[in-house]
Amino acid sequence: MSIEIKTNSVEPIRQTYGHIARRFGDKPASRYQEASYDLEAKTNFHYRPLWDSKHTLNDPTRTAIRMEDWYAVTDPRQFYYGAYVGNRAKMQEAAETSFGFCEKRNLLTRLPEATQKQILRLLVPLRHVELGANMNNSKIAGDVNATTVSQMHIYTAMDRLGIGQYLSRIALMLDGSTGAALDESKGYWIDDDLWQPMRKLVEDTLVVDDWFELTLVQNVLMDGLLFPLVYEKMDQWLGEQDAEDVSMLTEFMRDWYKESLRWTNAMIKVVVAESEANLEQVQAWVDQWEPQAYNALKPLAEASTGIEALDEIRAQLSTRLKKFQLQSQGVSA
Amino acid sequence: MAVKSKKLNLKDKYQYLTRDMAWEPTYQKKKDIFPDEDFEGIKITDWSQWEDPFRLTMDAYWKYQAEKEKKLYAIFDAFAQNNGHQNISDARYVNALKLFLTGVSPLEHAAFQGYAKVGRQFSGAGARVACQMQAIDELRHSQTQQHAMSHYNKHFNGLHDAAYMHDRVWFLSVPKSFFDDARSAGPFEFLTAISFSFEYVLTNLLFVPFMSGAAYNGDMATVTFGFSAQSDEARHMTLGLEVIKFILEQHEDNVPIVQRWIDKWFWRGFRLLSLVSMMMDYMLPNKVMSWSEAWEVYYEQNGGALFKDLERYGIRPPKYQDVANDAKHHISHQLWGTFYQYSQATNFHTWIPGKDEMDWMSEKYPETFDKYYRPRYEHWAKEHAEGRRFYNNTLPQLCQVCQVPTLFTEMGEPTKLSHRQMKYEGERYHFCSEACCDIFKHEPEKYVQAWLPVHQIYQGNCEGGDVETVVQKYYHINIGEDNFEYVGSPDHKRWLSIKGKSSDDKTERAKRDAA
Amino acid sequence: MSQLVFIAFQDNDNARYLVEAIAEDNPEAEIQHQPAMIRIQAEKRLVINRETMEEKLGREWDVQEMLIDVISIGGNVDEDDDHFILQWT
Amino acid sequence: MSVNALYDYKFEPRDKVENFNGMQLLYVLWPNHLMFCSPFALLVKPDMTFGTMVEEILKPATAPHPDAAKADFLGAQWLLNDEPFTPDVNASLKDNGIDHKSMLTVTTPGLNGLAGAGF
Repeated sequence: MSIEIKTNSVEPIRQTYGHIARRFGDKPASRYQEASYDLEAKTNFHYRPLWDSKHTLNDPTRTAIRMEDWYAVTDPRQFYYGAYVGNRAKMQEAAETSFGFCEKRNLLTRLPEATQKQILRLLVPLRHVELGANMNNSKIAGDVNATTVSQMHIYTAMDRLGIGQYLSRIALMLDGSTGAALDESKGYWIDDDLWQPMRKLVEDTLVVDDWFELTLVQNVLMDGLLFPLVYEKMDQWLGEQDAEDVSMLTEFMRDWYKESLRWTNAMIKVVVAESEANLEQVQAWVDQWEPQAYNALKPLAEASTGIEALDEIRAQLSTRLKKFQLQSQGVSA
Repeated sequence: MAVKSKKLNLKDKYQYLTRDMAWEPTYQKKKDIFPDEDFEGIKITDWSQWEDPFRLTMDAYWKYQAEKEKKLYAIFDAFAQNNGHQNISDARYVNALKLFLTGVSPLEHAAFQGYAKVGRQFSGAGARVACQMQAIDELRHSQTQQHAMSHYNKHFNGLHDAAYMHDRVWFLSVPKSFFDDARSAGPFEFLTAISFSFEYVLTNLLFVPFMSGAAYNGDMATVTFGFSAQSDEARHMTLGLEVIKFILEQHEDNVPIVQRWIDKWFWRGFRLLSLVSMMMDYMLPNKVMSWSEAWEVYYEQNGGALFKDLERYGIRPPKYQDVANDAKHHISHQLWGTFYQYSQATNFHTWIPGKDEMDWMSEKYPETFDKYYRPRYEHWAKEHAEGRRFYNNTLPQLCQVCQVPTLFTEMGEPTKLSHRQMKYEGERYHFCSEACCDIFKHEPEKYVQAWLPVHQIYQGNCEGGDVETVVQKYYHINIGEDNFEYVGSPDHKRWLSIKGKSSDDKTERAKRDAA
Repeated sequence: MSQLVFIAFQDNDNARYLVEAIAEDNPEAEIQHQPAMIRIQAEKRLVINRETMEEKLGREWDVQEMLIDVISIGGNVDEDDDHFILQWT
Repeated sequence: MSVNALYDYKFEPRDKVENFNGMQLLYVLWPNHLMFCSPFALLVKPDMTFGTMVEEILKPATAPHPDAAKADFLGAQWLLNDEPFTPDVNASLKDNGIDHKSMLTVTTPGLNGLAGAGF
């Protein structure tokens, strides 16, 4: 018996796509690489958009930030779609267990009325902030022209919708799924003085046109103060009000925020390191928006954790930004 | 908390979990937050009438999509590990994948960008969320297609630079301009174009019979991504139908605007799919269903039922539908003949169909194949056998709108080209049909900008004046590897070697040439 | 003119139960087997009932689970906790 | 009709004659010879004579067709932009009234392609 080994037909004639090989050499590429680099159209666009007199489709000048190559901004998590949904499916499974546990044991409805009201007033209205974040990230995903960057933003857009849905479910748990608690909570968002600076800030971000400015404001400055304040400091504070079970229902948000720091940090780092002009532009935006984010959260901190907690977080944000040569008004900084 | 009132049903609960998160802004003007919503003339009086097309919250979305992805990647891994490319019906089949990766996959990415954009443009939160979900799905398709083809790219030519080619290669300006047209339009037109006309009315023709054909040709990787993508498509199609009904119900003034968009986008989609017609009839060595049969089932039958349903809104079937229905007997053959003669400038190979295939076409196209198309192949096969493989050495005239060469014939007159021309502001423009000319007349300011590849070559914008330089340098098509006739190509030789036949197997070649 | 609704599934194990359930609840539906897929069409209306599926599967079944195996549909969709309906009005 | 946009939407046509470096585009259709799938798109000098165009461009382009050897293009029936047209063989294209992106249709009586299929 002879064994015929047809090496010439089994051996690959190339290891990866040309556009990947031009960046990384012709060697086996990761799924992240093949899914993320140079997929979007770059040139020879046929028609100018009817809705924008200044730019072409996929126009890199939709932001004031200039990069030699936007693909220098990558995702440290290496999320392509499959990796992303796989990761989130695991997170949602854990969240589902917590929600099921809470519901079965009536852990929220057993809380004193006053505490329930605090949850509806101080925590649940954040679902509206999440919807704003969802809109902003969808806009960014539509405006960015490098897939490594745009995909991180569409994942974030969907995450924010999901977080808004988890917050809404807390209210549905409180009112036995009638929607009454959500109506009450939305009333606070619309009318309560406590929320007006935040609502104004969210509405102000919805008219920001420069997508990089928007990702900085939304995903770095606002989130950088809001998530630690609400899901760490306020979480502890709620625990002190005997509402520590709420903590189970916001675990997703804590895990999510910790993870999101990885890509937001990586993005800011690369962008400001690119040029002096970028650094200056980002610094100008930090100067403009960071105090607004701080002021928008003040009433919430005052009504719950106390202002010191917010100041402490502000200092942490300042330390974080300092690593990228950016200055902000941290209290202790 | 005292709970008295009734529990929410699924629909209302979903509403609370999506659009109830929105609010009426007071610190910024609504007009400034949603500046793109009005200019198209579509009147929306009440966004709360929006019927959510599917009620998938993010937790369920992550769960189901992760399950789909797990299955899909398990098959990709198995396919690569087992060198699945060796088990396909014939290497000619891979040419369909080359066209798919360069022509279709970049559109999935464009759809991702387009839906992310409209996912922000509407003031109705229900519509925004539905669009965003489609945006991320489209990103999925763009990426899974790269992964599905990754293994083929290692073993065959022509798959190596899809997005780069999509921006430049002459025939790829057909799909590129189609999506550029939709993305440069306003949000309502975009949805009518892509969600309704393309996804609902036409994509079945691409994804259902063609993917079934992939299975029939032993390509498990493609059929799996195709069907897995199409499972998202079922949601997208639901969105497509809901959006049309919603716009039509909102205001009677919307009806004529939507009708014109349906006319335009049906036609543009039909022209785009002419590429798919030849993939089905010519590039699947094992054939499942002819293009004309697929057209009958997925357009005439399903589209017929759909447009009957829309009658109550005052919508009629697309203008020039009769021309498209008549063309089902011709376009796959006309397109294949075109690509056959321009194979020197494509990233895939062409060939003369074998005798069995021609007999199959005679059976499927009894009125047209033997009369009009078989003689072409017999003539070209003879020329090839005598050492004169036919290539057209001039460049073709392109339609100003669809950008396909002006190759189509008049309805009922299969030997007469259906060319049209007109003058606009002193410039001459040429079209493949009355329908494309109509589209131009409605929005001439848009179509005068078309980046027509043939004209761009002649203007000297493609790195060279001769076809060879353009093809090699500007298109990244490797001459002698990716292009020209299939018989004798490196792909062909490799395939023969995989199958244990010598590459100068005269019988194989003679058999084909005799056809 | 006839107005057909249709649904197509990947030809896999899940689909067998779906097809069985559909055949039972829609006796007039036509079931076509094509390479790697199963296509079902019916005049005007086609329904998938959760209850029938749960009987076939012997477990709880969420209507949205169907999304994993469906390839394509034609018709207006009406979906709630208990069924998935395709219809032309 | 005119485009509906958010602003005054007006852009230059991409294929104006100025963009062709002194040359112009010419399309030629030979009806009933669908072996050539569509009209030829040719880049020509406006001051090239009509006869030169036929000899140096049209004849080589049509050469692969068996009818080409038999075709008397100069004695054939011509249309210019769908209107009857009698070319002056010795005059330039420009002087023949053939402007940028014009289309010539040349019918060669008795030559109707192969197999009775207009091919």
